Amino acid sequence: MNFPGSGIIKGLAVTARNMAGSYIEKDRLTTEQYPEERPTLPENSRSFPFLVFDGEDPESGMRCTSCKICEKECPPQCIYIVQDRDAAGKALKRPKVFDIDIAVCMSCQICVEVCPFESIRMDQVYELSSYDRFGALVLDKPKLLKSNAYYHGIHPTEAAETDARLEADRKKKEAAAAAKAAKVAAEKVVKAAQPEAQP
Amino acid sequence: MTLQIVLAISAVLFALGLAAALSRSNAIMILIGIELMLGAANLNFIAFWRFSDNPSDLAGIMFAIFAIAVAAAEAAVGLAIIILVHRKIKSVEADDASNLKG
Amino acid sequence: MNCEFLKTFFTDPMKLVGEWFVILPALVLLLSTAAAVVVRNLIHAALLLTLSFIALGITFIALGAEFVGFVQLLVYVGAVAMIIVFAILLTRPDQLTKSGSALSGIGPAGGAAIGFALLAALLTFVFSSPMARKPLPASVSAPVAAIGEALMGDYVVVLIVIGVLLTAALVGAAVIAMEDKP
Amino acid sequence: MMALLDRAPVELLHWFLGVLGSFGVPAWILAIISALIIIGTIIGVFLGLFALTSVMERKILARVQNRYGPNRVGPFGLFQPVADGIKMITKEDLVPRTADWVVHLLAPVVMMVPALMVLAILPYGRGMVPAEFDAGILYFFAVGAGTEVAVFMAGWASNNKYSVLGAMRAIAQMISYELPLVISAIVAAMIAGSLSPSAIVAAQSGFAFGFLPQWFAFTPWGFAAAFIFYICALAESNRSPFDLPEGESELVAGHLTEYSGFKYATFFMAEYVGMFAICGMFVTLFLGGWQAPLPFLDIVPSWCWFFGKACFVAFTMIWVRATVPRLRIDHLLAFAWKFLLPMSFAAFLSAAAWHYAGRGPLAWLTSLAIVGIPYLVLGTAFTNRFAVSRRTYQFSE
Repeated sequence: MNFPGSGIIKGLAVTARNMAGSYIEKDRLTTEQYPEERPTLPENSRSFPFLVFDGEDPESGMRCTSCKICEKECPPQCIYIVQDRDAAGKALKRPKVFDIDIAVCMSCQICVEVCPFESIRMDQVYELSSYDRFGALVLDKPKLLKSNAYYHGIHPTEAAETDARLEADRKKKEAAAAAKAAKVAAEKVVKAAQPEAQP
Repeated sequence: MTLQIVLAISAVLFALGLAAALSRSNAIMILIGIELMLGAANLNFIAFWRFSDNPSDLAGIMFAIFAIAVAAAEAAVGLAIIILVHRKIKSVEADDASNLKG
Repeated sequence: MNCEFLKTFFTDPMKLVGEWFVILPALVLLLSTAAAVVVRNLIHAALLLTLSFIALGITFIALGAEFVGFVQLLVYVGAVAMIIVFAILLTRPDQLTKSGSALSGIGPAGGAAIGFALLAALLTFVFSSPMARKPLPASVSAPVAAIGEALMGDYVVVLIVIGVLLTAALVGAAVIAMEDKP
Repeated sequence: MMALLDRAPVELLHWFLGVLGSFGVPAWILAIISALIIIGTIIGVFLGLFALTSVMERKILARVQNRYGPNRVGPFGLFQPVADGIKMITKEDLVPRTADWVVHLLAPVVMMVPALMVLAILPYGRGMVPAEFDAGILYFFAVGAGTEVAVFMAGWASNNKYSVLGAMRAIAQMISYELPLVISAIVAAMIAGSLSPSAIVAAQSGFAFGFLPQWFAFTPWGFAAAFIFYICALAESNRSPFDLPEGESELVAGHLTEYSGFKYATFFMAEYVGMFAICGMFVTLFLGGWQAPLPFLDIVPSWCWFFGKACFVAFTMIWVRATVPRLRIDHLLAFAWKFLLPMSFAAFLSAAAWHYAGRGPLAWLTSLAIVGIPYLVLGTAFTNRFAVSRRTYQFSE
C-alpha cells in the first residue's frame, strides 16, 4: 500500500512497536540503572596506578624499590617518590614517600610498562570524585598499596603472567645462584682435591 | 447608563484615531489611526443596535461584522503596500513616498 | 460616593456590574489608545493597540453583541495586530530616524488640534441630542443562529461581496508583497 | 449510584452552596463563591494534568527510544514534576540588560491568561460547562489568538536575534495554521447547527445499529476535518513536528531563549495547558465529547470519558512527536497553505454534501469522494514535492 501519508503511518507503527516492546522484552532496555546496577568492567579497563605488594604485610611485601624510573618517565609528572634511609643515612631499597596525583595522571600506563619490578599496576576504581582536591585526589603510599590478591581479582590474566614472570625470574636467579654455588663448591672441591693430587 | 456615554467613548476613540493618522508621519501609524477610527464607527453601530427599540433588527451587528471584515482586508493590503514601498525607497515615512515613479 | 450607590451595591450589585462592565473596558480602551497614539516606540504602540483592540472587543461583548466581540478579538488580535507587528519588524523601526515627526504641513500639534476640534464638535452633538439621552433598554442579545440566518438571508449579497473582497485582498496582498523575481 | 457519581462534582458544589446559603450568605456572594470554586477546580485539574503529562511525555518518549525515562523521584518517577518545579523556582531569573523588561515580564502572563481562559467553554461532562456561550467555539479561537501576541512579546522584548526570528516563525506558523483549524472546526459546527460546544456534543449522541457511536470522526467529512484539526492543533501548540519556532538546532530556543526560572516555567505550563485545551476541543468537536463509546459503558461518569479521551489525544500527540522529524520552515508554510487549506475546504464541501444527500449510504459515498479525491491528488503532489532529491541552495547567491 502506497498512498499519501503511508510513510508516516509506517513510522508510527515502528515507534508503537518499540514502545510496547520495551515493556515486554527487557533486552531492549540497554540502560544500566547505575547506582544499583554496577557495570561489569572489561578486564583490561584501567583507571589509575597502584602499588602491588606480596604477602600480607604492605611494608615488608612491597615490590617497589624506589628506583624512580616511573617518576622520570611519567609524562605529566604526577608521581613523587622519596627514598627511604636508615638511621645511618644509608639508602634503603624502598620508598619513604610515594604519591600519585590522580588529578594530573592521564592513565597512560607508561609507569606500568617501565617498572622493572612489576610493582606499579593499573587499578579499576572509578568513583573517585571529591570536593577535597589534595586530601582525596593525591594518593599516598598507604592508599596506593594493594595486595597481589587484589591485583589477581581485577586483572587475573595479567596478574598470572606477572606472577609467572616473577617466578621464572626467581627460578632463574635461584638457578644462577645454585650454579654459582655449585661452581664455588666445585672450585672448592677442586681446590680441596689438588693437594691430594700433588702430594 | 445612557447612549450618551457610549457615543462619547466612541467620539473620543475616533478623535484619537484621527489625531494618530494626522500627527504621525509613519505610514504604519497612519494605518493604525484608520483602524482606530473604524473601531469607533463599529462601537457606534453596536451602541445604536443595543439602544434601539427593536433589537431583533440586526442591521447594526451586520454592519459591524462587515466593517471588521473590510478593515481586515484594508489592513492586509495597506501593510503589503507599506512593505513594498519600504523595499523600494527604504522608508516608511508617508512624506517620502511622494514620487510617482515607482 | 452617595448612599444610593451603596444601597444598590448591597441589594443588587449586578446592576452596577452591568454598567461598569461596559465602562471599565471602555476606560482601558481609551487609555491604551491614547498611549498608543502618543508613545514613541512603534512596537509599544502596536502592543498598546492590541490591548485597545481587546478592550474594544470586551466592550462589544458587554454591550450584548457577543458574536461581534468574538469576531473583533479573532480578527483584530489574531490577525490585524499581528500583521501590523510583522510590518513593523520587516521595516525595521530602529532604522527610522524621523519617528515621531508629523506629516509635512500639519505637524503633531496640528494633528492634535484637529482631533480636539473634531472631538469637541462630536461631544457637543452627542450631549445636546435628545435622542442620545435614551436609557438602556432591557437586556437584549443577538443569538448566533439569528445572525447566521440574517447573514444567509437578507445580507447574503453583502456576504458574497465581502467574500470576494477578502479573496481579492488576500491574493492582492500576496502579489504586492511578493519578491520581484529577477 | 453511578448516576450520582456522574453528577458528583455538580452535586458537591450545590450542597456546599446550600450549606453556605443556610447561614444567610447573600445570593450574589454565593454566585461569586461558586464561580471561584469552579475556576479553582478547573485550574487545579489542568495543572495536575500538566504535571502528569510532563512526566508521562518524557517516559513515553523514553520508552519509544528503548530507555527508562525519569524513574528516580518517587514511585515510577511520578514526583518528577515536583522536582522540576523546585528547580524552576529556585533558578535565577535572568533578564537581559538590553531587554524591554516590562514587555519581557508581561509576556508569560499574556501567554498564561488565554491558555486558562479557553478552558471555560469546554463541556467536561453531562451538564458540566463552566460558561455556556452561544458562540463558544468562536470564543475558544478568539481568546486563543492571544497566545500569538504573547509569543511576539516574548520574542521581541528579549532583544535577541534568535528570539525575534523564533517569534516571527511562530507567528507565521500560528496565523497560517489558524485558518484550516478554524475552518475544520466550523465544519463540525455546521453539521451540528450550532457554535455552542454542548450542542455539538449533543449532536454526536446516539449509536448507529445500537453500538456504533455517532461521533463526527466516524464520517468521511468528519474524519478529514478531525485529521486537519489535529495537524493544526499540533502546529498551534508548537509541538513536534511543528516545533521549529523552538528548533534548538537552528534557533537555540526561539522566543524562549532569554527566559529562565519561573517565567520559563509559566511558558512551559501555558503551552501544556493550551495543548490540553485544544485536545479537549478536539474531543468535543469530533470524538463525541463526554459521551461513552459504547452504550453499556454509560455507567462510567461522563467527565471520566472526557478526560480519558483528552488524555488519549494528548498521548497520540506525544506519539507523533516521537515519530515525525521536524519540518523545514518553507515546507511548513507550504503545507498549511497548499495542502491543509484546500483540504479543509474539501471537508467543508463534503460536509455540505453529507447534509444534503440525506446522511445515508449515498451521503457516505459522495462525501467520501469529495474529500478522498483532493486528498489523493494533493497528497501525491506533496509527496513528490517533499521527496528527498538533489539539494538545491535557493539563497546561495
